[in-house]
Amino acid sequence: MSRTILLLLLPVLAALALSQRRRLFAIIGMGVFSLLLAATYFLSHAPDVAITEAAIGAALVTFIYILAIRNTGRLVVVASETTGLLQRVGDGLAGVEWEILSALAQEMGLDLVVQFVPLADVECLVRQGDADVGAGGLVLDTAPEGLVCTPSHLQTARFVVRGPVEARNVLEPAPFSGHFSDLVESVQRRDPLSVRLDLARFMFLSRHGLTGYEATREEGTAGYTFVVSVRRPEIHTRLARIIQHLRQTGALEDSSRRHLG
Amino acid sequence: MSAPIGIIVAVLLFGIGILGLILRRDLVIKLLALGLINSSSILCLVSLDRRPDVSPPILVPGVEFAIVDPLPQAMVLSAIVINFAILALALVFVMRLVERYHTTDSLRIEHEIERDREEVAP
Amino acid sequence: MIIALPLSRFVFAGITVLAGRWSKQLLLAAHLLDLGLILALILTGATAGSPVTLGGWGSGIGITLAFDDVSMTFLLLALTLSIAISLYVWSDGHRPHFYVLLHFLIGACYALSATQDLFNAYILFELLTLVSFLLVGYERRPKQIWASLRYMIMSSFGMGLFLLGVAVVYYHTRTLNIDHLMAAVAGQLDASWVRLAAALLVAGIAVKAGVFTFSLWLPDAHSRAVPAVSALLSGLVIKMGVVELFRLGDIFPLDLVYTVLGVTTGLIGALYAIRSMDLKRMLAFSTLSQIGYILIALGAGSPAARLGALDYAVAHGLFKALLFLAIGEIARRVGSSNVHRMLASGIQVPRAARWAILFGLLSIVGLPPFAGFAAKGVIESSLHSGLMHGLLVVISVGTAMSFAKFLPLLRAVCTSCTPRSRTMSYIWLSTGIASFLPLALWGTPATMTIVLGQWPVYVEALLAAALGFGLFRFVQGRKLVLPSRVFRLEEGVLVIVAGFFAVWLLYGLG
Amino acid sequence: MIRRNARLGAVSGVIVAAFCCLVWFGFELGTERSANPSIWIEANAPIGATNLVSTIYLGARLFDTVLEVLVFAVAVLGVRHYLEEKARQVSTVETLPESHVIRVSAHLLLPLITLLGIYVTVFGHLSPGGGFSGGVIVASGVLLVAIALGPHAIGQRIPPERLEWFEWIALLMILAIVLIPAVAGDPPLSGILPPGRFGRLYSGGDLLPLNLLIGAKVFIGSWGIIHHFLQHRGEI
Repeated sequence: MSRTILLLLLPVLAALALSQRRRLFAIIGMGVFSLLLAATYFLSHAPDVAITEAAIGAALVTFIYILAIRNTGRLVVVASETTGLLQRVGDGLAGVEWEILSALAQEMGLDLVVQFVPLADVECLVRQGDADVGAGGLVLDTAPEGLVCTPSHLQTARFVVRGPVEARNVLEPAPFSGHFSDLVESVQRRDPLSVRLDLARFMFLSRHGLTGYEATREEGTAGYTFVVSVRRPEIHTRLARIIQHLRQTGALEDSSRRHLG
Repeated sequence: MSAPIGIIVAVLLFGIGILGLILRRDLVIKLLALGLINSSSILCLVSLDRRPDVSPPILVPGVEFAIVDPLPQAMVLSAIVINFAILALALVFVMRLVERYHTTDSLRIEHEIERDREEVAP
Repeated sequence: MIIALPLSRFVFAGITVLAGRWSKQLLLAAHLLDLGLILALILTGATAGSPVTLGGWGSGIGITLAFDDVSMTFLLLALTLSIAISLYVWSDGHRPHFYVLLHFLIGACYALSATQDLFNAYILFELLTLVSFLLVGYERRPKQIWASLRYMIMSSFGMGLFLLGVAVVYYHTRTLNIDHLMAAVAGQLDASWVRLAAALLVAGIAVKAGVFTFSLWLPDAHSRAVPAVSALLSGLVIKMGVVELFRLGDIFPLDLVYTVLGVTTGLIGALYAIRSMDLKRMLAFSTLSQIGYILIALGAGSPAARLGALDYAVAHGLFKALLFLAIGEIARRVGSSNVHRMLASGIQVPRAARWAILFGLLSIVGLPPFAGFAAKGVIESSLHSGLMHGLLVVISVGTAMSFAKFLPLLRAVCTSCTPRSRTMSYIWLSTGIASFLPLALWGTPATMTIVLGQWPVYVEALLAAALGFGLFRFVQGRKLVLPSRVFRLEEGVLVIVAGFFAVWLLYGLG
Repeated sequence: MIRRNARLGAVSGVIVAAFCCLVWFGFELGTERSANPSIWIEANAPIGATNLVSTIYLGARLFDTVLEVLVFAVAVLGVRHYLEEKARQVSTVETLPESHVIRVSAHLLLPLITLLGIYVTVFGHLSPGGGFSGGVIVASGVLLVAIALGPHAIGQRIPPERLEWFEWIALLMILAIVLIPAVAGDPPLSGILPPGRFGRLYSGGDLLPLNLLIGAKVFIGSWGIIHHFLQHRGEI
């Protein structure tokens, strides 16, 4: 009888454990599952299996998982690598946005994990909840549905890069999406392209041989922002406050001077 | 003893494991689902003997009684250990992948690897 | 006696861990010992056919090992390949770790080719695949590790299916011994539990055996590993799954299943092989199509066809290992295994490697008088349905097409030379390929002589090769797009379950 | 591309449901062949162990067990090989504040768990348990203490690197016990020690030594794995 109850409990527990979003909860759930499984074995007249399952499946496996994963919470940032704002420097990272985000992570007591993805993927990753913050030179006029933009932390302008001149392409300029490194390479290969860029990327490109391409600056100014999912208002408020604070203390200006020149 | 329930539940757990293995993209949770699959087939093996009122396969000198079939239990011991071995190795592999790609999302690791220009020979 | 083969290998592995300095000498000693043991087994012939039960327990209680034609074939294949590989890596200065894994791998293959017990087969498969994971990721490069992890997840899932099948079998027959199973199942072949058990077991094994839609992990794992490891995996480890398919074929009536799986594997594998320009990847895909050959022969069900399947398994083991080794060496020199980059970089193909590629090429497209030709001849002459025969010809044309890429390599300049030990291993394998025909004649005179008497076989082989090489000129420019999404992890698992359904349905039809 | 597709979810849900139904109805739970353990009792009679499972595990299917131990050894080898080169970095294990209570309780706990493990190992052929679970129990006890006192303290007291040697010695001894009968002319994998009195501690032929060896080997192996994971804590 009790065996039957245990058996009926097992699938529920397994389904619950595997549908957890935080890995720690899933692991603990599976640990409890193995414990119940061991009890079931004991009630099915299999004491040897019960002991082994309890020692290995419940104890050792769970220990190893918990040792392997990072138990502290993580602030996951997805970004498209942007020189000056958020870029790899050796093993570490640097940039204006890096300083803002690390301040945020420090305040929230989480460790910061930055994952570089194509610019096009940033929004949907944040929307799906795979990441907490989207960054990396985002210039948005209106917040996409499901997301909120933080107040812009840096002024920028939009540029349109067309060319090369000999390839007279009159394509409609597309907003830049994808990995910045690919763009840099295609410029160095002098592929024909027509793309709308932000200030930081444009500056980097113009420093690395934009000759032969025609660059026009668009009217009006815009600002870099972070995007946060609507479901995470607390991150948005903290981020806004930090940006406010940094601007007041002037830390923002000199960091942008350091990184963007 | 209601062994068929054990088998039915084991198959159900197997199905749940497959779903987790396919639908969760976090590698750690994929491994958890894999462990669930293996332990479900183990549960199936253990609950194969459905005769009523049997007792564990521990003999008592000079006493006769019906015992449960010991062979599946002996086999299952090996299977549990093997699953543990595979799990430990898989976790180490995931560690090495995370060290390079900073993510445990299977899809994104595949994309990263497609982009990763790595020569055949070092 | 036969049990001493794997166990001695394991002992050598243990000693290698403790005394890493002498790992090469230990390898040599292990080979000599194995050679002696196998010779003793063959000469005494006492155990031939009759299964031995370990530990002197009853055959229903203990684990039984058999020493029949199948196990003997694969024992010899394992020994040959292990010698070739150890010659190849002799001068590479690998760490003891590598040799330990090599010992474990070969020992597991010995035991697996002889075991008669389903659960023992399960454990041996786990040991084998665990070692192969470590070997695939030997250099710890992320691509290798990812390929290895996918291999691990999929094969572990397949083993879960296999274990479920074992549970079904044991629930209804209370035995795991294959001979006893044959007796128990014989009466009720169309019972639904037999159908289910057959489907589960075959699906579980097919993941290992490189059958298409089951082993989508294979191309990456085989193409990203070190050359020696690729050769072992493609030549030997895959064949262990084939061994188990042989055994299952003895228990259940799986002819239709094997035939259909074989045809799909052969055709799809050939398609992908034609398309891929990365040579190692292409070799991996062609492994799939060759497994298709073996399965078709198994499906034919006649003793002659079974013999052909055995021959082809051995032949493929030899020449695929040879090709992987040679191409791997060239790829190491060039730094890429893409054929265009190889030719662009004006490579210097070592003379030995070029001869090796020539031998492997002639053999894999089935030209006389090499190994591939003889085995294909036996298979094709033993097929009675014209359709199957035609399909085989189509597959071999596809093989020839995909291997037309190799022809430029043969014209490349060759100045640089290769370490003597590698040359030795090439020579060893090439001798195997060349002397395959006489050996097979000696082993199975009747069929072989019949086959070799028929002139159509020769004409067919030549025509297929010529047609393939010619057709490749046409398709060369064109780009045919094949789905690559199925190779992802999620879809891969899903596809395995779908394949299980397919096997189940086919069993019902057959 | 990154986007989760609902179609995959629906398809896999349907397929898995179909799979479960297929297995349920294909299993034919009604018509099984009833088990007959008496053959095991007869097989056990000359050996004289009371735990039939261990009789099978270390007797009739000894080959499986040897292979399983080998699998475990290979896993340990692999973990070491894949984590060794990074072991130089200082481990980021934050030890708990070593309050007096924790240290004392850890020191009390370790002997108790060790005793339990050794009991499970030694009496494996009489009562439930065996070498494998015994070794793992001891290893997890050591892990508890390592987490309480910090891994370095234990790591210096029980250095896995030095134990590795003993691990493989034990493995070789197991293989020797398996192989000796073949040398002596008996069928291989048959026992070498004479069976003792039914139910006594010294009974079951070489079940006891095998259990001890396996226990030692498994303890060392799993402690090695745990040690490596402690050094690379929280990397995923």
